[in-house]
Amino acid sequence: MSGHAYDVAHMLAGGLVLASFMLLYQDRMFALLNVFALHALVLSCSVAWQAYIQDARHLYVPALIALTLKAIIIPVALRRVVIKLGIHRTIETVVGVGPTMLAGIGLVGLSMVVMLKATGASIDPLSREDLAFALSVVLLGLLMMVVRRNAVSQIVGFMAMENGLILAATGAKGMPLVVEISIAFSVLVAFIVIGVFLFRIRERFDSVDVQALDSFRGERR
Amino acid sequence: MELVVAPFLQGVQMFAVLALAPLLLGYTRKVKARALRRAGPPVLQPYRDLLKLIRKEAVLAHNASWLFRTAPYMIFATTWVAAALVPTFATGLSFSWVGDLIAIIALLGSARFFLALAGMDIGTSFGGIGSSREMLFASLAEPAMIMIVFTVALVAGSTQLSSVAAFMQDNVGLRVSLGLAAAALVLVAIAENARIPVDNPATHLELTMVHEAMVLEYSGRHLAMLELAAAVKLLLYVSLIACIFVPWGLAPPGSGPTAYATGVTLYIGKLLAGGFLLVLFETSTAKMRVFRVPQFLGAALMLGLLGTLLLFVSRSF
Amino acid sequence: MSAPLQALGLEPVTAILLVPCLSALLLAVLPGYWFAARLNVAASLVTFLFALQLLGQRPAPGGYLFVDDLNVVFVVLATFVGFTTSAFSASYIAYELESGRLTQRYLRFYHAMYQTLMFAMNLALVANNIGLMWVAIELATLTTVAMVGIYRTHEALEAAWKYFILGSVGIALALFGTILVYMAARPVLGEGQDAMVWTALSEKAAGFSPELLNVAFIFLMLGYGTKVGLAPLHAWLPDAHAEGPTPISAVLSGLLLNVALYAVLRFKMLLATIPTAIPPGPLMVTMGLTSVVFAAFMLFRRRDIKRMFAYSSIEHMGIVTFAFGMGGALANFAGLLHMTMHSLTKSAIFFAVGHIAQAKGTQRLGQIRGLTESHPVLGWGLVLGVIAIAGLPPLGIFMSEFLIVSSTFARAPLLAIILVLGLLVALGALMLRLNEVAFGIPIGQTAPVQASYAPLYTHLALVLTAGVYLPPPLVAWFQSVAQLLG
Amino acid sequence: MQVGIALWGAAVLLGTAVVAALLQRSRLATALTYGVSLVACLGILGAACHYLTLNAAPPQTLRLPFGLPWTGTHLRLDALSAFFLLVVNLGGAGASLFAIGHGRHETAPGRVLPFYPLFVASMNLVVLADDGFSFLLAWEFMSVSSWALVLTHHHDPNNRRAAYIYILMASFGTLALLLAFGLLAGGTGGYAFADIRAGGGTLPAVVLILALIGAGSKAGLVPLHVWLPLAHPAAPSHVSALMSGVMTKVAIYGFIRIAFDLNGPPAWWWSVLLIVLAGMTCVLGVLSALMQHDLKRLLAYHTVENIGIIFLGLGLALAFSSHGLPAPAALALTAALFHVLNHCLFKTLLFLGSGAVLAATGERDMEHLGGLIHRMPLTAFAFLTGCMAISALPPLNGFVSEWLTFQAILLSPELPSWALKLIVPAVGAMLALSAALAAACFVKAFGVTFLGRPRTVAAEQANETDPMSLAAMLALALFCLLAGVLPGLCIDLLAPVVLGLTGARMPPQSTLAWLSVVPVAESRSSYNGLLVFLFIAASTLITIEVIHRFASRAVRRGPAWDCGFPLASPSAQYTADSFAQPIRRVFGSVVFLARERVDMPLPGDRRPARLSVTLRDPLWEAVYAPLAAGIALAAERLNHLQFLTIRQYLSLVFIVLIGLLLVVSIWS
Repeated sequence: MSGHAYDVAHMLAGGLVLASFMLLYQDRMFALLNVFALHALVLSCSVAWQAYIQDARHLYVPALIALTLKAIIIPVALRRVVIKLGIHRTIETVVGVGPTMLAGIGLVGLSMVVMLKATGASIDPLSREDLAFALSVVLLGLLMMVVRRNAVSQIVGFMAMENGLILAATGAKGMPLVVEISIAFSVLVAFIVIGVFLFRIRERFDSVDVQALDSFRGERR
Repeated sequence: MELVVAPFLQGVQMFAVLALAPLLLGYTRKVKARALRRAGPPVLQPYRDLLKLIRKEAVLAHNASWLFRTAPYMIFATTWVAAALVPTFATGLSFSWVGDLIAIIALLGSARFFLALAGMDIGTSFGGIGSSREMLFASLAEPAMIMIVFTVALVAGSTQLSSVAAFMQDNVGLRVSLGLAAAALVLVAIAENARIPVDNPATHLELTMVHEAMVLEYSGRHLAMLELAAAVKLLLYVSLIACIFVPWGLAPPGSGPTAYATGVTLYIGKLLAGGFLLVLFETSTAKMRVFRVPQFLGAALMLGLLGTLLLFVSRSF
Repeated sequence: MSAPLQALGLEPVTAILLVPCLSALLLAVLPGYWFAARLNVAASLVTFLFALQLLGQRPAPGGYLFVDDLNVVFVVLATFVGFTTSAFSASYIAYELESGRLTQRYLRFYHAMYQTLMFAMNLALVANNIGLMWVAIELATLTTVAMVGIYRTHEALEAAWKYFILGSVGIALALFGTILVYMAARPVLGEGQDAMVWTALSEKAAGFSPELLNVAFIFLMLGYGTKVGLAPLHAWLPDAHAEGPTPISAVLSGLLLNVALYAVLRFKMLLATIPTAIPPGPLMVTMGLTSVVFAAFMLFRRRDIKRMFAYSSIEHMGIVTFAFGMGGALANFAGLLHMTMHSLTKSAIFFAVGHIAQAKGTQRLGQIRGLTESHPVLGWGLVLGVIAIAGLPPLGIFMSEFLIVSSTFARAPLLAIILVLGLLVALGALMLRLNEVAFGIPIGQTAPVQASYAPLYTHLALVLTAGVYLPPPLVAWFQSVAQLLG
Repeated sequence: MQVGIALWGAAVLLGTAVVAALLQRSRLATALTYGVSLVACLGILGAACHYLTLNAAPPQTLRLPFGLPWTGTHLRLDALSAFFLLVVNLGGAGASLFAIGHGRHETAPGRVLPFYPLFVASMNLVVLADDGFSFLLAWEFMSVSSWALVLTHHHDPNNRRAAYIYILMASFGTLALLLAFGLLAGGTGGYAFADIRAGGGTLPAVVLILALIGAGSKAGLVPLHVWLPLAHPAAPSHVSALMSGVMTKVAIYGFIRIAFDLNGPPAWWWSVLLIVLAGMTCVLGVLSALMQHDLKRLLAYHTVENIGIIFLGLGLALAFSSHGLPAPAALALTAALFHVLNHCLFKTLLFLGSGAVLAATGERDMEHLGGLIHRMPLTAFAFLTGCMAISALPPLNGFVSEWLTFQAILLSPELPSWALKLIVPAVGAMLALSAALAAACFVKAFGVTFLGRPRTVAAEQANETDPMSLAAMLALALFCLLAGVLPGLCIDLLAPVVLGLTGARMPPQSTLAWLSVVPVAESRSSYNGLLVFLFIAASTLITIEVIHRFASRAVRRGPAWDCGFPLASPSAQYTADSFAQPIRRVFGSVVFLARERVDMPLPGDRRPARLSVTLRDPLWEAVYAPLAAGIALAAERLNHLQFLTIRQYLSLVFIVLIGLLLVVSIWS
């Protein structure tokens, strides 16, 4: 394939990793949501680009989903939720931002090592890079879920993780069922956001703070 | 000829022990009295006592059970059988193989078992005291006895008293372990026969008595049986010591009448000597507290065990 | 009754998917408890009968569906337990309705979800495409999440939420693994469909890049292992079992865990065919042993009867994973047997526990005493079940544990000793609770509950039979599968 | 084909269990269940005896399509299993006959009747099994069924605790045996004993230790005996009789089968292990028994003691055969097996007797009994016989086997190894000590329970038990006497068993004059139970006759003399505790850390003086309590993992993932 095609794809994937770092960096709820919207936007671009260079039409669908659902609807919905449920706007962290950043860098390094070591010459360089970036995005998302207390930021972390997966899926040339999978995932996310929050939790609790959620944890002592 | 003589000799042996037992008792009492500068009862007094008791009617407590009535006879019988198995004046009698030394000890154990039960039958507290203490002493005396058996058996290569005696006669040798065994056996004999310092056959001081406490409720012929059994037991132990440690003069099987005659005379001599030594020991010591007795018997047990172990060690050189 | 349906020209494979799917739709719109429950049972029965036909004739593997010796074991087991559970659920839900814990509205939802779950699990089992399998398992997760939260109590919602979050993360990891497998397969099988089809993968596996498959297996093991409930990924399992409706606990323990395990096994087989790759066995053995020992100790402090048996499920899935990790004909056979026996026994236990909880009005162990006296049939059923699950003869689990332990001890004594200690501790905990719950002077409500004992005792009878006598065809079948697993 | 008969017997028993479970409530059930069990036991008994008597009969095998698929269920009847079948069903028949009458006192028949036949059947199957799986299946099923029987009277928390500890220890033992079979069979899964004999397992030493743990925990070998004195008394009396008299023997069988038959050639130090443990077991068992005043618990502790005696014989046999001395090994093994038979007889008898007492008075505590010999003379007679037998008093059977054990000990100088030379006599002393203490203990048991004056109303109004129970007890008593009087026959019966296991046998006895017993040579030692019995009987009768004929036979009843004191109230009699007090002072203060505290009020103070005794079990405190505490602690610590937040659970997953990725990245 032509060089610049590769460069653009590479840049977009790298941009996604960058966006993940920005997610980790945020400490305000709304800012977090904005950055997530950006994250989704970058993803949709990268997916679209993949669709273009692989000229696989069906890949535009996930790009579209990413754009509409993740970049627009969900951030807005979450914003509504935050306002409606009166969740306090700061993000409580377990580990400070600085250490989190360092850990994130470590994770990126790890994923690079693992992936570049694992994928021999058998696979074309683009997918290799893509895979490496995707893995780091996934790990960063997981890290986010681990080091942030609020339910909202956990969900954002989960969705970031899932973006990484979509990136990997689309990066894997000619992988079937990508569309189905991305749809399934969107269902999952929608389930989280709408189902759990507004429909169920709202009936019982005033806050969706995870602390309040798992106050019971099986057998209360 | 053999078929007649052998059972005859066995019978002689059986009735000899029965006849001699009260005599030994009377003899020891006499000697003891003399040693204490008393006149003392005549030597034949025990016979008189037994006859008198036998003629008297037996008085039983209201709640005496069948066990209480049969026990004296069982005790007497077992003791008697045990005594009949110990070679007195001759070895290898026709029924000597019926039981070995361990069996003899066990027979005495049965006698003790019944005695202790009889002590508990009426439900008096004295009986209980007696039985409980008797069993305590027994629980130490019997292992000591078994250890002695081990020592002897390992030296003589047999638990069969006749063979032991024969072996001892032929190859005499002063062995440390045998000495220890002898000492242990003496201690056990004293305890088993309820002599001073373990128990006082002549007292009815409630809290000190053991044997007397168990037979407290007995009277008449039952008491006579028990007394006789006690006497036979004493005789048994003396002749046991004699036949193991001073086996000389025992007539081997199938020897002539002269041998038997010498056997008998020597045997009586041994009895007299044994009784005399016993008295000597008794008069020279004082009765000890009940809870000193376990130490006394523990010493016996230790001696026996030591003897056995020494033997095992020396064997392997 | 399956013959006429056969006449309709339904392939059994499609049938076991179609029947639950349609009945789910039907149940979603059907009002009224009585008919819905009957239909639920009937549908499950039909599915089971079709599954039985798979034993006889195997359709040729298609692009999306296929049936081979391995997954037919799982399918038959799943459909059977699904059927008995639906029978149990009929009487259980009736009581819930009376006691007002469930409303008609949620009931419809419940039945629809039940069949959807059946559909999802069957799909996951017969899927010939790793992507399809992933989708199916995700669907199964979503449905169970919905059902766990159905009581909408504080605890139920919290359990559902925990299950949901952990499950989704697991799913995500599994997906990444799946993608990696595709990447590994693509150079050999070319782009597109083929590179995700089991039959193709297993043929060509030797050519795949081992390093990539290693990484993939890690993600798959963690992803699907979360659903299997292996420690330390187990956290969702106890609460989900404890707070959901008991039929769902039975299905979870009896089926869903197996389905996830099936996925792990498939990928293990894939990896095992490559000599240069890091062998998958040790990882499975480690996680299995960890789960056994961990769950064994966790059993002691339990206060909720359903949560206790949930932990026991963790223990047993650990044993099964351990056995498959050890590999070899004997261990694999034992693993299959153990998995089957555990499904039957554990669901039986949950049948008993469900009615017990209804009869006593509580799930707290401290408030249940002397069941064999107050409710003899249920009580002795529970006693039998616990004896079976504790691995005491003459019930089936004794045989499988005998095989696992003795075959392991000859190969890796240390592992066997750890396993044995774990088993002993678990037995100690279970029997301790059983002593209190089943015996002693009864306390609390002693009113009889109208319960359906048939499913409970059917399972127990099967387990008992298997403990002393395994029919030769079954043995031959399992042995061939064990060979397949390598 | 005797093995077939045995199998059918077991099958009948299993069927009976089902029937009993169905019609548990009806009055008919009791008679039916126990009646059928009795018949089945007698049938198997007959088959076993027949097999043993046609000497050197080839082993009979049978293969059923059950159990482990590719192995199947192998059954085998050889001399060893035939002998143990005899033991099992002798006890089983006795208990069943007893239960026909005793069963109607049962308050919860529904919890006994279904499990009793299962229990008996499983014990038979253990003895018949010829492959590892069926063996362990039957073995553990034996535990489970008896566990259910221990829970019969489950309202009492002590019984529940006993049952719990029992099933735990039993499973521990079973798992040990499981590992042992794993070693014996190897990885290939050749579990049939035939294959094992052919293949010869690996690591025989480990196998032996595992077998010792497994069988020892079932038989009650110190320090694995803790469950036994709790569980045996908790069950209904006829079940206790089976558990103590028979089940422990089945455990012994398991050990013999593995150690002498399946396992590789023995090493000498195994026997050291066995002998030392056996000695400890003897002394500790009998001392603990002396401290009890619960009749059934006392008996249970005596089971521990007798297991020690049996294991001593086995240890000696191992020692001799490991040094290539088959003849002494045969003697030791014969002693052990003979004691197995004897203990089965008299322990069953004694437990049945305690059951009769329990049924008549509702009391197990000796301190509430007394004077029963007047109300229940026949029971008393049978019980007395049992007491004499277990106290190893001639002319009864207990003495013979202990005598043989002593004879085997006396052969130990032939052993070359040093350790054994020193240990064996010491253990011999322990054996003698325990024998003497046993006598003391049974004087206490019989004296306090049956003699003296009744201490409670219950004891005062007791009535003799029903004829069935009496028949059972008297029959067993008769067997005790016969086995003691005709030991030669029993020894010859054992000859094929011993020959099969040690390659040698004791010289044939039944041909000797007067049926006397000569272990090695007549010059060395001999014993003739028959003549001893005849002499004692004859001299007793003659003396009685003579005295009654020629002297007086007059009897007068009067108040007890008691040194002239008026007879105090029955509570002033010697109690069980006071009887044991001297022995407690001598031994207990060391072994049980016994402490006596006397609280003597000052003069003028009216309150009663009090003596309180505290006994502790060092073994429990040293081993079991810390173990339980450790497990509890671990559970407590781990339990925190139930209470983490979702985020923390996620971090667990995260950490595992990262860890594994790191492993892969550094894996070369």
